[in-house]
Amino acid sequence: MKICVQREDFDLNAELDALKHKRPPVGAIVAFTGVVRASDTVSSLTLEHYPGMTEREIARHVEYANGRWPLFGVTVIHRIGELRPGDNIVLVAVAAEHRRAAFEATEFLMDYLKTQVPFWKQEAGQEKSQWIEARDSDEAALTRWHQD
Amino acid sequence: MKICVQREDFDLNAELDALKHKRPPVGAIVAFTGVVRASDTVSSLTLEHYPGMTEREIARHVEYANGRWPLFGVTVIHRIGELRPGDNIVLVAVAAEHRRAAFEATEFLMDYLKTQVPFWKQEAGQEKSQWIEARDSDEAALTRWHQD
Amino acid sequence: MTVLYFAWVRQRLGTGEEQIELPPEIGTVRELAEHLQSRGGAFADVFSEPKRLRAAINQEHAAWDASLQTATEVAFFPPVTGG
Amino acid sequence: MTVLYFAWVRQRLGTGEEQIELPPEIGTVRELAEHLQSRGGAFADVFSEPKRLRAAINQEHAAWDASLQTATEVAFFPPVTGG
Repeated sequence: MKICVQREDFDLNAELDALKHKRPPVGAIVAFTGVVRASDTVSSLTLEHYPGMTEREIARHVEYANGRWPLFGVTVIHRIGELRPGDNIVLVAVAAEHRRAAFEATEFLMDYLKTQVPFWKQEAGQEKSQWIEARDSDEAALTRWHQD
Repeated sequence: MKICVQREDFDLNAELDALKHKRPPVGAIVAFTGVVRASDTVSSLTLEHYPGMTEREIARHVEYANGRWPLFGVTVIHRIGELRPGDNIVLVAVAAEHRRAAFEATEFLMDYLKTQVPFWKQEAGQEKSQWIEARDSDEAALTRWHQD
Repeated sequence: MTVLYFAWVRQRLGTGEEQIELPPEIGTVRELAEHLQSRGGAFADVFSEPKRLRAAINQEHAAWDASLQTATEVAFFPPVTGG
Repeated sequence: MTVLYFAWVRQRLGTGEEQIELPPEIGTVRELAEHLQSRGGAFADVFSEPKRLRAAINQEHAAWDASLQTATEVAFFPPVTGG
């Protein structure tokens, strides 16, 4: 498991290469990339986080995913600081033998990253800044992962 | 939509960059990469296809996905010829405003690529070659996409 | 009409493509397969198990009882294994 | 005990971190929030709407009635918006 909270961008080719060479042999890699949406009214996005808790929370969800699906490798990179439209925000990449486990675990990790891991986004427009509100639909997405 | 059947490898960074700059503004990109599994008994994998039908079939499924989900861009690259363990086989990358549509469309396209698009894999071992058999589980995966 | 063969079908028949003058009594994919099977040898082998084969007409998947009326290109191949 | 504030909570309070000597009658997150609210000013504002806030104890999510018995670090923040 690789977990990074960083200001720098990430290199998808390099991250996938690293996942590919995990044992046992990888056949499928799913990578989710979140991007700052371009907009006429937003000039930048600033990401704040809770150092320490962020990494712990991510690790907790990755460990859970490792127990639930047969995964060979997981990489989570989340950027912080000031980002521009088109910039990468987050990478969740999961390697497995077959695609289904990789798809499910990536979606699971994104759903928990959106709702449980202490990051906050502030949008800066030309005149003022505002904190982005949490979306109810993100919270609702969690129910599909609840097991009996 | 970008559809390529090619011998050359692909560059994930470049493909994601191209998808990012689609309009309307992209917020989520899901990329599936299929990889030749390393194995003690397999030294290479050769991919054969049905030129013409392959591209038509992929385009047909991408068009269907575009009608079913709000997608901003789709890239499908499938390699042919002789590949080695660890080599990339296929990339399906889907850009959308939000993650759910991108995840579903990528999984949909992979499920149809596995079962409908005319590619065939032959494994070469140290002594002999054999054609890979279709997996029943791939065929079964299609049922989740059937609508009433 | 062009008939194409792929993967192990191509390998076992020893050819990937042939031109066929369709006898007038052949109207469906199944009838074409039976006609090819009647040649004997590798063709008899390959077409004796139609369950292991798939077909396409003019580069679109076709059922075994699909009509060949508009067919200019027919292909026989195993279930696909790409992706 | 260390108390941390993030995002608009931090901004409106004008501070991200403070050390608090916990009065003995405060046993839960809710009681700590009420204690902070009683300071008035920006604290009264921010803590008047507990539904808009989340809390963590020792870097783990905590419910509003969680005990502070083992707490060395408590944080208040809005619902998260990362990813």
